[in-house]
Amino acid sequence: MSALEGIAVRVEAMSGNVMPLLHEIRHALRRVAEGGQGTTIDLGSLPMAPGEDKRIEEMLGQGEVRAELNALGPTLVQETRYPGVWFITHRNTEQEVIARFIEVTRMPELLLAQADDMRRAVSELDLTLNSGNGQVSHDDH
Amino acid sequence: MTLLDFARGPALQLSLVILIAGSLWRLVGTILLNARKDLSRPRHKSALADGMKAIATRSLPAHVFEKRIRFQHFSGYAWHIALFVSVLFFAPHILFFESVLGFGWPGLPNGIILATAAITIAILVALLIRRASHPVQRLISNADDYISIVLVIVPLVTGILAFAHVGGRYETLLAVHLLSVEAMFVWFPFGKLMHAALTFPSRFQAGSSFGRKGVRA
Amino acid sequence: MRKDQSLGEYLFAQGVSRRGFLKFCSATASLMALPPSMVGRVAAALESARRPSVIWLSFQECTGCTESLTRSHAPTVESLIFDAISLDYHHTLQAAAGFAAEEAREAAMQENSGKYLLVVDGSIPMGNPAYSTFAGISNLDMLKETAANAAAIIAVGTCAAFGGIPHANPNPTGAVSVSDIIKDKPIINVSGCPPIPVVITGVLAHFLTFGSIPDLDELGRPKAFFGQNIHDRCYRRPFYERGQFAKTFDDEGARLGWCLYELGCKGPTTYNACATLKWNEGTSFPIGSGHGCIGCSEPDFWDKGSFYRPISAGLWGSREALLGAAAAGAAIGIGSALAARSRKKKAAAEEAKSS
Amino acid sequence: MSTSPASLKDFLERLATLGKQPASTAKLSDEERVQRAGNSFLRELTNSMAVDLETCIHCGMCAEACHFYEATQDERYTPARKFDPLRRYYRRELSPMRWLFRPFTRKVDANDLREWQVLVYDACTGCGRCDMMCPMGINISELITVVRNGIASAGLAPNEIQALQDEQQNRNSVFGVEADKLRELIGQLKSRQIEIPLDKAKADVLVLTTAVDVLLFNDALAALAKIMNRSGANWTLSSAAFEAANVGLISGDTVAETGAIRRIVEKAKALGAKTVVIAESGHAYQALRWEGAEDTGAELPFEVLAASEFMARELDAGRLKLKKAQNGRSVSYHDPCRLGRHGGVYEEPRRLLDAMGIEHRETDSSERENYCCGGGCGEYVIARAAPLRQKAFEIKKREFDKAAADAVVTSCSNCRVNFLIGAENARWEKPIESLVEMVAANLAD
Repeated sequence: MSALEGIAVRVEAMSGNVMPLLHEIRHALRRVAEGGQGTTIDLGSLPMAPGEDKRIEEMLGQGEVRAELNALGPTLVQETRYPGVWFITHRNTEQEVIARFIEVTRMPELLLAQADDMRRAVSELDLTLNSGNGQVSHDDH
Repeated sequence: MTLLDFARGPALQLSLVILIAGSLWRLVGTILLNARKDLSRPRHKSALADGMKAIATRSLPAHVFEKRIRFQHFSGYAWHIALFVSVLFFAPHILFFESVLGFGWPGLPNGIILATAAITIAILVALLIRRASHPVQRLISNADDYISIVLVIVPLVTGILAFAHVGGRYETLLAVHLLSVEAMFVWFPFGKLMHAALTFPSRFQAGSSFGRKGVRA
Repeated sequence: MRKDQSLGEYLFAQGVSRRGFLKFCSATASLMALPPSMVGRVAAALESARRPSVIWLSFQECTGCTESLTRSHAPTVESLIFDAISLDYHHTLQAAAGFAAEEAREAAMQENSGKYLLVVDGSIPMGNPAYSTFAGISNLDMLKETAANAAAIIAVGTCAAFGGIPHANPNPTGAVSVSDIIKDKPIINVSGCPPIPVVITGVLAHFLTFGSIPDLDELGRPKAFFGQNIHDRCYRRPFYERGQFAKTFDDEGARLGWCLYELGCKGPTTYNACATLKWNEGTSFPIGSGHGCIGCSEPDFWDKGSFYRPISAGLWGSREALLGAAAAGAAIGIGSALAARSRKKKAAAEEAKSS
Repeated sequence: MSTSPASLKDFLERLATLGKQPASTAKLSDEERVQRAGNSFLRELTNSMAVDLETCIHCGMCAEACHFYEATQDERYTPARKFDPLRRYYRRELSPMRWLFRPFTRKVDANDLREWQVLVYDACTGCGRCDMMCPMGINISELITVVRNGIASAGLAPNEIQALQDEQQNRNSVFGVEADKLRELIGQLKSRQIEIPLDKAKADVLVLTTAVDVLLFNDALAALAKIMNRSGANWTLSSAAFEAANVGLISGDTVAETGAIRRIVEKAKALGAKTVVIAESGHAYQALRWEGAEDTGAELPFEVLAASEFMARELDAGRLKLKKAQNGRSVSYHDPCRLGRHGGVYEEPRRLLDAMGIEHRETDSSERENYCCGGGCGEYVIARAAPLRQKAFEIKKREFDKAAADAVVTSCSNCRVNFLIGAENARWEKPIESLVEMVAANLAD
């Protein structure tokens, strides 16, 4: 990027998508605050002028929560300065960005433990416990 | 060949050939008819200057007549000026002229062009309705009058649609716009649109023939 | 991955968590340009999706399309998609060659008859069959034979989709597109020179996910990627609306990033996803780099005049023709006036005689 | 001061008999009529008319300039429609695109000619007011004149006009005024101490009068004689060519028109006249001044002056001295269309009024935009057109009333006749006077 920035191309104006996006976020947030459905926005589907995505990130800022998960490469879940608005960046194992979303919700689905994973965890725990010294009786009601 | 390629290529070429050949045919064939020989002593010997002057003055408000023709006169000014602005100062049009003429000129912002085109359409539609309903105009109108006005309105409408990308794909709209302009080109030499060229000799004649009698045309 | 495994089983067997699978699905949905609300459906479909066999044929091509694909975001979701298919024949990528390779193709065709996907890049010469052959088999024969039992065909690149550069005037090899030859199979055209790699994988993902071909436009291209033109999604569009145009590649307007319409940008008549998906891992696309779109995903883009000729400019040869028209018009005018004059003269003479 | 009601009554009776005389060319088949009209169109069309015919955009604005349309709001009177037969003939036969236009242009038939007779004779005085307003600069009145000429060639001019033309062509008189009648009048005037030289062998100035002056406006002739004498010019009237009126120009018969002009030209040549002065008659001025050379095919060997032009010139040269008018009346000068718009004589009449210290109040429309009297170009002899004429006169009346001058003055006997008839019908009291008489009354001693 630094090499590109060396070229004297300045972008005078934005594509015009930034303001509508912020408005959409505001509407979505109000809906969630009133107990309604959350919203996910795929940033890959919006035409962006060079530097505009950065601008959006700056405007949304950073909030209290920052979570990183590691599944098929790292994913960063960053709460913005507006609680309930989350910035999600998926990367692959090579650290390249593969998708970016803005989620407006109490808690991004991805951070919740998944029922499947929990069931698998239970069986793993069972296995651990059963294959141990066997002293602990297990009553599974 | 897509519709747009057809519109930009052979259709454009053919329509321009018809436009130019037809216009010269009509203009030259008219002017070369026998001329009246003026033998009476002129009061003013300024036929050339008087003729040129009339070309300009017949575009001015018409003195005592004006109050009876104000609507037609000013709507005429308005739509002609708005049409010329839309045609001559829209950036893509200038590129077109550049491709034909070999030179271009600065354009106006699209917002202005959109407004002038909309004004032109509105006035032309009003004039079309007037032509169909005003007793004088209805009586003296023929098919040419209606065809010509429609052929001017249609390119404006298709132009706005193409600009705003409404009602179809851009290349289809652009092709339809070009084809509608080409239809107008083709019609031009045969119908009354020719007045765009003929009005100059016609006014000149009025200016010089009245001028030699000492009358300001 | 075993062929009888579903994709879900395969991924979980690889130790991918449900969270990871969800991440994979949302990235895939994004890839297919599906709205995020579709992630649930994608997940359900992918979990049980079976691994299809893919045969990739390359005809008159430059390998740019394959390069575009293989050099894109290496190991990524796309690579997972590729893991999820069985690429049984791709003569550029496979180790086998010659008759051995052809045997692999024939085996795959037999084993998956009616179910395999055929991917084609390059155009097919209809002139001399010897212009392009594999193991003595002409492109035309191979295409017909392979297409016969395919479930669907993906024509990758403008050459396969519309004839492309080989088809350009004067088209010495008589190059045609896949759809010019094959009429009885669903064909998905993924045009572009080259196509955007994620569009190729997006189409594969769609097939994998839904087992069907996506919605296509009238040129057979998936609407999800080709539904809108570059111009409509271009970040420089506001400059067009305001009539601010770069006039040369080094003027102030160019430096300010103004619209490139006057420099011949074909964005308004070109349907592709460049303006949103972009290239080089989403870094930029031609207009972003200051060059107009050349319209490479449209049929006959080589034959539409200079890349630098504005769309609104006419596409025609000669100003001489107009001069000729002027001369002809004037000549007819003179002729008609002379005829009219002689008619007047004759009438006057007759009148003089009779009176 | 000039016209007795009795002589006007007598004159109107002469007019009334005109329409009852059989017209000379009544027995033509429709094919012959169409053929003749076509030949006339063919002969007269010039390139400038062609340009005009090609240029008309049917905007209809000309209707708003036409007093007959304004007075009736009848759309048939739209000037551009009045030349429609010519337009159609031209498009079928002479237009550069005639081969393309012919299938889409209806042929002119005899019924068209009959229909248009009413439009171009009854409802058009050829005043040319529409010429001044056409945004395309089309010379509409010229085109309508060609239509008239075609209709006249087809033997379809209105009876009254045809009769007048027959008379001038066959007997060289108008309204029955022959040389004897003129001699009689000259004798009467002599008794009033007004000398009118008749048939001098040589003269510098040939003066033309009109039948209307001889019959109706004797004082105008007397006034002109007084002025001529005062100016000291070597002038004469000629019994062989005293008539300025040109019925051929009015009817549309160009042969008759040229014949009348030729008689004058021959006489002037014989006299060695350098100047021909025309009594107060608009169409006579137009015929000799602006058509004479063209019709006879050679530049005229003399100059042609309207009475007002002659008077203004003598005033400038100091040969004519005017005193200030004593009665303090104001006037509105009416520009006769064929002296003004079609002739270019605006300035001289006003200069004369100024010289007499007479306040002149312009009507809203004047000079090049002036409204026609309503009965010019022979329109006032057509009996059936009287109601239409009266409606058009109402426009004039409105204009004069608005200008609120004490009297109307003009310099055309036809305009005066028409105003007198209109005023009588409308019981309008405004005096309608002659410029020549006004000047003669204010000659300084």
